[in-house]
Amino acid sequence: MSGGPLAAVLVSLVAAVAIFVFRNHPNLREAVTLAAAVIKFAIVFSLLPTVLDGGVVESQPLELVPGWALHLRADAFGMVFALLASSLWILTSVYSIGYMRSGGYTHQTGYYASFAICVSSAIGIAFAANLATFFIFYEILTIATYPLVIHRRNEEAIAGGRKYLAYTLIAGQALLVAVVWSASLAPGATFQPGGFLSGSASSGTLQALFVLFIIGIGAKAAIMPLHGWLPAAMVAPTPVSALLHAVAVVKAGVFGCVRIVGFVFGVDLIRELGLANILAFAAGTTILIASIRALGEDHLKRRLAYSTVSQLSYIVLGAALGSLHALVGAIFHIAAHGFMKITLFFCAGSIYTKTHKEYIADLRGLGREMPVTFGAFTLGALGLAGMPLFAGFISKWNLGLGALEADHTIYVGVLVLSGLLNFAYFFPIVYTGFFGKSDAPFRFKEASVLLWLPLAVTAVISILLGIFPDIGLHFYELAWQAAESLVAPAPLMLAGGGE
Amino acid sequence: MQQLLQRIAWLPFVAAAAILFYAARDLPTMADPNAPASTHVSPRYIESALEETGASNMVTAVLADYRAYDTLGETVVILTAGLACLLVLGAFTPARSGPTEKEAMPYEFGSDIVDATSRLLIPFIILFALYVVVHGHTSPGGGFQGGAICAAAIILVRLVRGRAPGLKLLPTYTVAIGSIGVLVYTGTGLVSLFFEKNFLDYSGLPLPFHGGHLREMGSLSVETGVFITVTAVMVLIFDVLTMGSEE
Amino acid sequence: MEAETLSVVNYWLAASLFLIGLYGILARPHLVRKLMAMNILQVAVIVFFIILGYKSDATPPIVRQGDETPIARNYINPLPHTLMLTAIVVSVSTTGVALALLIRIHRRFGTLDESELIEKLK
Amino acid sequence: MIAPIVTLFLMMMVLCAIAALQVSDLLGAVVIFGAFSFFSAIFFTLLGALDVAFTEAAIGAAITTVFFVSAIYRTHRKVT
Amino acid sequence: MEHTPILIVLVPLTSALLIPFLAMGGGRFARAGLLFATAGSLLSSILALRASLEGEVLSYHVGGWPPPWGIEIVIDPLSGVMATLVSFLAVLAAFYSGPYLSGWTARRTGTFCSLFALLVTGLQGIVVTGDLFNLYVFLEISSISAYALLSSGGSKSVVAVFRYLLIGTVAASFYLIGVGYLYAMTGTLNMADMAARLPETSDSPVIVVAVSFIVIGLAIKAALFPLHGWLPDTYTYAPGPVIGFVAAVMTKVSAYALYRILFYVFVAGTGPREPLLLLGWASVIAVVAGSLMALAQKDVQRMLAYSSIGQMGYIMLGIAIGTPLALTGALLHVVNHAVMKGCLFMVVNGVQWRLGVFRVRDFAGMGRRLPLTMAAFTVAALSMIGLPPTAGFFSKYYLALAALESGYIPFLAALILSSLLGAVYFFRVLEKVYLSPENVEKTRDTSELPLPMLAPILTLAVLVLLLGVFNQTVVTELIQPGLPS
Repeated sequence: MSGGPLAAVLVSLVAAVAIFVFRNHPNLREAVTLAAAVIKFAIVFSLLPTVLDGGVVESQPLELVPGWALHLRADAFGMVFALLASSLWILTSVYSIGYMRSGGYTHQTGYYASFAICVSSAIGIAFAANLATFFIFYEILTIATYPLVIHRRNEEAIAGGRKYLAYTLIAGQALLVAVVWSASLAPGATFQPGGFLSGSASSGTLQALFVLFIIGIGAKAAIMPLHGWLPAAMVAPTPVSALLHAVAVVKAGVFGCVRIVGFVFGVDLIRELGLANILAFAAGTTILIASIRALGEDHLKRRLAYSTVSQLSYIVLGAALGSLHALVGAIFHIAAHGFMKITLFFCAGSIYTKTHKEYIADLRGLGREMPVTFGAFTLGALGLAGMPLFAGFISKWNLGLGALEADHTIYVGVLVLSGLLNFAYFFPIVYTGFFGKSDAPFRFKEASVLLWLPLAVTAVISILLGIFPDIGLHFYELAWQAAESLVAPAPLMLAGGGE
Repeated sequence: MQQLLQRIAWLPFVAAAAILFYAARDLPTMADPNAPASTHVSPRYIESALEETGASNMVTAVLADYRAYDTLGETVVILTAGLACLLVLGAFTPARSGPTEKEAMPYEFGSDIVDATSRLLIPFIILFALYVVVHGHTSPGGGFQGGAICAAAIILVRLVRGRAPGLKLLPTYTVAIGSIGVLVYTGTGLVSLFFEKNFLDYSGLPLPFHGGHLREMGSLSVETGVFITVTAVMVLIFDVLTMGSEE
Repeated sequence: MEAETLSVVNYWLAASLFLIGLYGILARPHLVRKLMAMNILQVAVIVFFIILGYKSDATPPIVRQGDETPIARNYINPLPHTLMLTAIVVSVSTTGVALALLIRIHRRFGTLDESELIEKLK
Repeated sequence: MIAPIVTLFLMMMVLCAIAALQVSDLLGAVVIFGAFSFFSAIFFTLLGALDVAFTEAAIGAAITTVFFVSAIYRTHRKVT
Repeated sequence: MEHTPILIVLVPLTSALLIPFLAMGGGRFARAGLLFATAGSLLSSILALRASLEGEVLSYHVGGWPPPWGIEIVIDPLSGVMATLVSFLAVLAAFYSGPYLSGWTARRTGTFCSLFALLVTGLQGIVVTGDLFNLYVFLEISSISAYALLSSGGSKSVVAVFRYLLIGTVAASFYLIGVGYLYAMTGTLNMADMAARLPETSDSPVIVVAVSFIVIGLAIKAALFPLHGWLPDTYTYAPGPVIGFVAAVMTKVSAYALYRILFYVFVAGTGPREPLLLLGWASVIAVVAGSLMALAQKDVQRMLAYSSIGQMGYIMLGIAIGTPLALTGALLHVVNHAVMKGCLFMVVNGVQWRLGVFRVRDFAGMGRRLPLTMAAFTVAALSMIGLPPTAGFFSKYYLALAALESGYIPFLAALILSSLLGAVYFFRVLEKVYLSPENVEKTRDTSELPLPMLAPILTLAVLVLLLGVFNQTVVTELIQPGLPS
């Protein structure tokens, strides 16, 4: 079974080659994509029982340079991300096929192949057992995403692509330095719960190192002020935006952030170095400012992009707070946000495919024509705002508890305020959609089934995750497991109902 | 940028000057018989050259035997230069506006006296060249000097009589001759390789001699190679420089 | 004492030759002149090596008739001489190639002056 | 003691070198350059480097000069 | 088999001598001779390398004279690797030059092939020799043949090469003077012998001067900023079949010679490494300046030339830091850079050969016309930027780690900055290649390159990836055995 993680990574790489081979047979090509997605999910899912039992699945380390091994290991935390990426790949593939066909896009082979490589590297990031492996897949992800961002090949796309590359490559170099540095401080640089850097260097060095890490990770995680590329990358086709925002790229960033905080430095060390407060402050600021920026955006996808920036910082905030519940909330939010945000992007994509409308003001009355789409959108939006019974609530609740646990009551306020802002920027969309006056005669014209089915599924899952957080993929349990490995669960004051 | 660079170009110059003058004082005093250069390595050349290589001219002994590999490289440098000139100017066809062949060769004297004198001189010069080669082992001289002199003689012919017509293919043959010279050199070395000695180890040559005498024959053979190459290539370069080869 | 001063003077003169060559290459505008400077530079190196090889009260490195057991003290060091033969040959080879290049340049651009050449290359 | 004579010839070489680089006529410069080679050959002889002197005379003084002259004829002897 | 060390040099040499005769039978024979020359050299290099990896340094005494009296050829793992690298690229370049030469007359082809074989001879001679003066002789062989080959690219190239010739000769003279100083102080020319005798005189300023001269001389040859002046023009106007080889190995061989002399003669002999830091700062400037200049170029070939200057800085940086890790990085980068730069230059010249264009904007839409060629270009470019898992990443990793561990943070910063600049100038081309519409007139033949050109390009591109993935093997099996103990 030890080949599991490796197989999970390789499936989509092989698929990428197959996609290229079948470039002249669209149906075969897309069948390969779907098949690979299903197989990958099956492989990842088959690892789940072991991990739930508290075990890990490791592959044989392949040493690239001394002290720099390619080493895959599926632990609870990695499983959250891997499950998210592989399950969403299936849905996104279905959706992509519908989207690309109805949109009449060119370069589809390159699209599917890059997509497969992206997912491959996302799984690689999830299962990376050490910084070296993490870095390699992180860089592959950077490059593989580039063709997707510039998929439309027009001026705007190329400009967006440049911006994307500028941010991510610079960050990649910072990350490289950080990785090399930590490898020289602690040979092997293997992730371990509680961190491995503690005591290996002076606090000044560690602080500098952490800053490098945050620059490296922060660009993908879109922590302000490193978020600039994300709205610019909205020129990409919608399934790509969905991938960028919900599945792979930004999630790789925040995933990395939690990895760095929890498994490289350790929450205690971060707090000792006085970095936790700074990071939490940055995250809190990002949450609020991005929400406010979202309010000002008229372009639907760009508003969603700022919403992503804001939501991602929940996860960073959780990592920075470093208490048990905060971590649970953060880790669970990786999955929860994935499902909810992808719903929203799918909706935006369906609307665009059907009507070619991109601005919120133009959506008047569309909700009546596309009830499924707008219904799903509403569910996703409510979830992101943190309504009880939705997935977003569970993560927020835990984050709030975590903030109290860590004696940072102010962040509870930030969370509440952000929830309100979420309502403020999502509500107009829903309202315009359902109640705006439309000149066109009313008639039911939902987009093709390949488009609306996936988004309906993800919307339903976001609700299910809110009610039964452990349903199917055991995200909540995994999150607890991961968080408990990072923070000793002993003084469980709030859960214990004590003082 | 270009100007800036040209201004900076003085810096290495001044630096080199400072370093050169500074270091001179710490070099071993000139003519000091106890300087490292005179006490290490070189004594063996002086004291055993005659016995080991059979050459009383130690320079030749070092050149053609102890460090014969260097000399091989040196001969190859010459051949390379010949080929290089050929490649650089070989593709050249006289432009219509360029000088005609007559103008290009203004020193074709055509004077009877010069002609007669040179006719008288040239056999002796060539003879002298051969003498220099053969006697390189006992007196100053050797393949390079002999080759240069021989080349000078042939160049003299060229100068006096102009280049003979119909020698269009000349550079090809000169290059071939030059290659033969180096081939003689390498061949000598390869023969000893064939007889299970190291490359250029003349003691492996299948000749009825022994010890220093055998090695002397070996060096003579390579000196002949050097002579051929130097002669051919010097003439070649001269030809190419004065005419260009028509192609 | 005097021998030492003279020795330093000789080294300095060799160094001057080297520097003159370097100066010519860097500063003289005509390409043929640069080439001559290059030759001077190489001769400077040769001079330097020959000075290194010299020994006072020693004869040129050719075994005298009847001297069956030559002693190192009595003969000038032959090694630098050998090396410099190579250097001379290298220098003439380089010159030959350089002149061939010059002729090509002159064919094409009609000048061998550096500044004019830069002008024409633009 | 030949040392002062050696130094003298070395000085001559330096002078010739400067002259060769400064004289305005190119052919003149080549001739001076030939003289430079000639002086260096004598210099080598004085220092007992007979082979080097021989080679310098044959190759440096004679053949290099011929090369220079023929190249200058092929181009032109413009004054710079 | 005991003679393989000399065969590395002798095979191309003898072939070069025979090629003029072969050419009399036609250009094809000359080309076959060149292939034989390079392949033979490659074969003997591999044999010698294998022998040296078995733990014993092969020392071949030419002429049967033991060093320091005779000349010694040394094959240790380091020179074995270099010789293999040089001859491997030579084989590829020999294949690559085929289509170029097909239009030439037999005589010119013969001259060209002969000089090419002599260039290989010269470089191999430098690589394997254990004697300081012998190195100079072979340096001149390689230089003179390179002058001739590089100047066959048109009238602009002749002017550039003339400057190269002057500067190169100055460099060689600097080197020779340095060797003269060393000889004056030690009386020997053999590297190992000199390393043994240097400690006696290590306090003398003459040694410092000697080192400076040798370093300056070889740094000019290796085009280390600010001594790189000859390189951009020479590379830009150089003819296609030559530049892929010259750009890939020539500067590298000089860097190798510098490394060998510094670490096997001086450091082994006298110890201190601190003066090397000066070289380090020069390299830092080289790395940054080379990348910046590359950024400013409109001509792809010139851009690659400047990028070479920056990359040579990487190698020198490793040499300057001088820890085993840094040297590993430097030597790995020598190999990597040779492979990827060779690939890039071959691609660019292939495009030029096929379509007659060089400027960045002319590369528009090339991804559709020459898909395989451009795929190779992309791989090599990513490697130049230093993205995993390509080869370029790993050498950068070693260098970065070494800079960190030795505490030279500015060096690290320069490496990172240069990677980023590299990303900018390569993506500028890649964007054109893949994203812009084609703008070359339709009449041109726009099919893929012919096989003799395509095969070397693809081989190198695949090698870039292989060197990346299996660099662990390369480092432990080939490079680390060659480090100075």
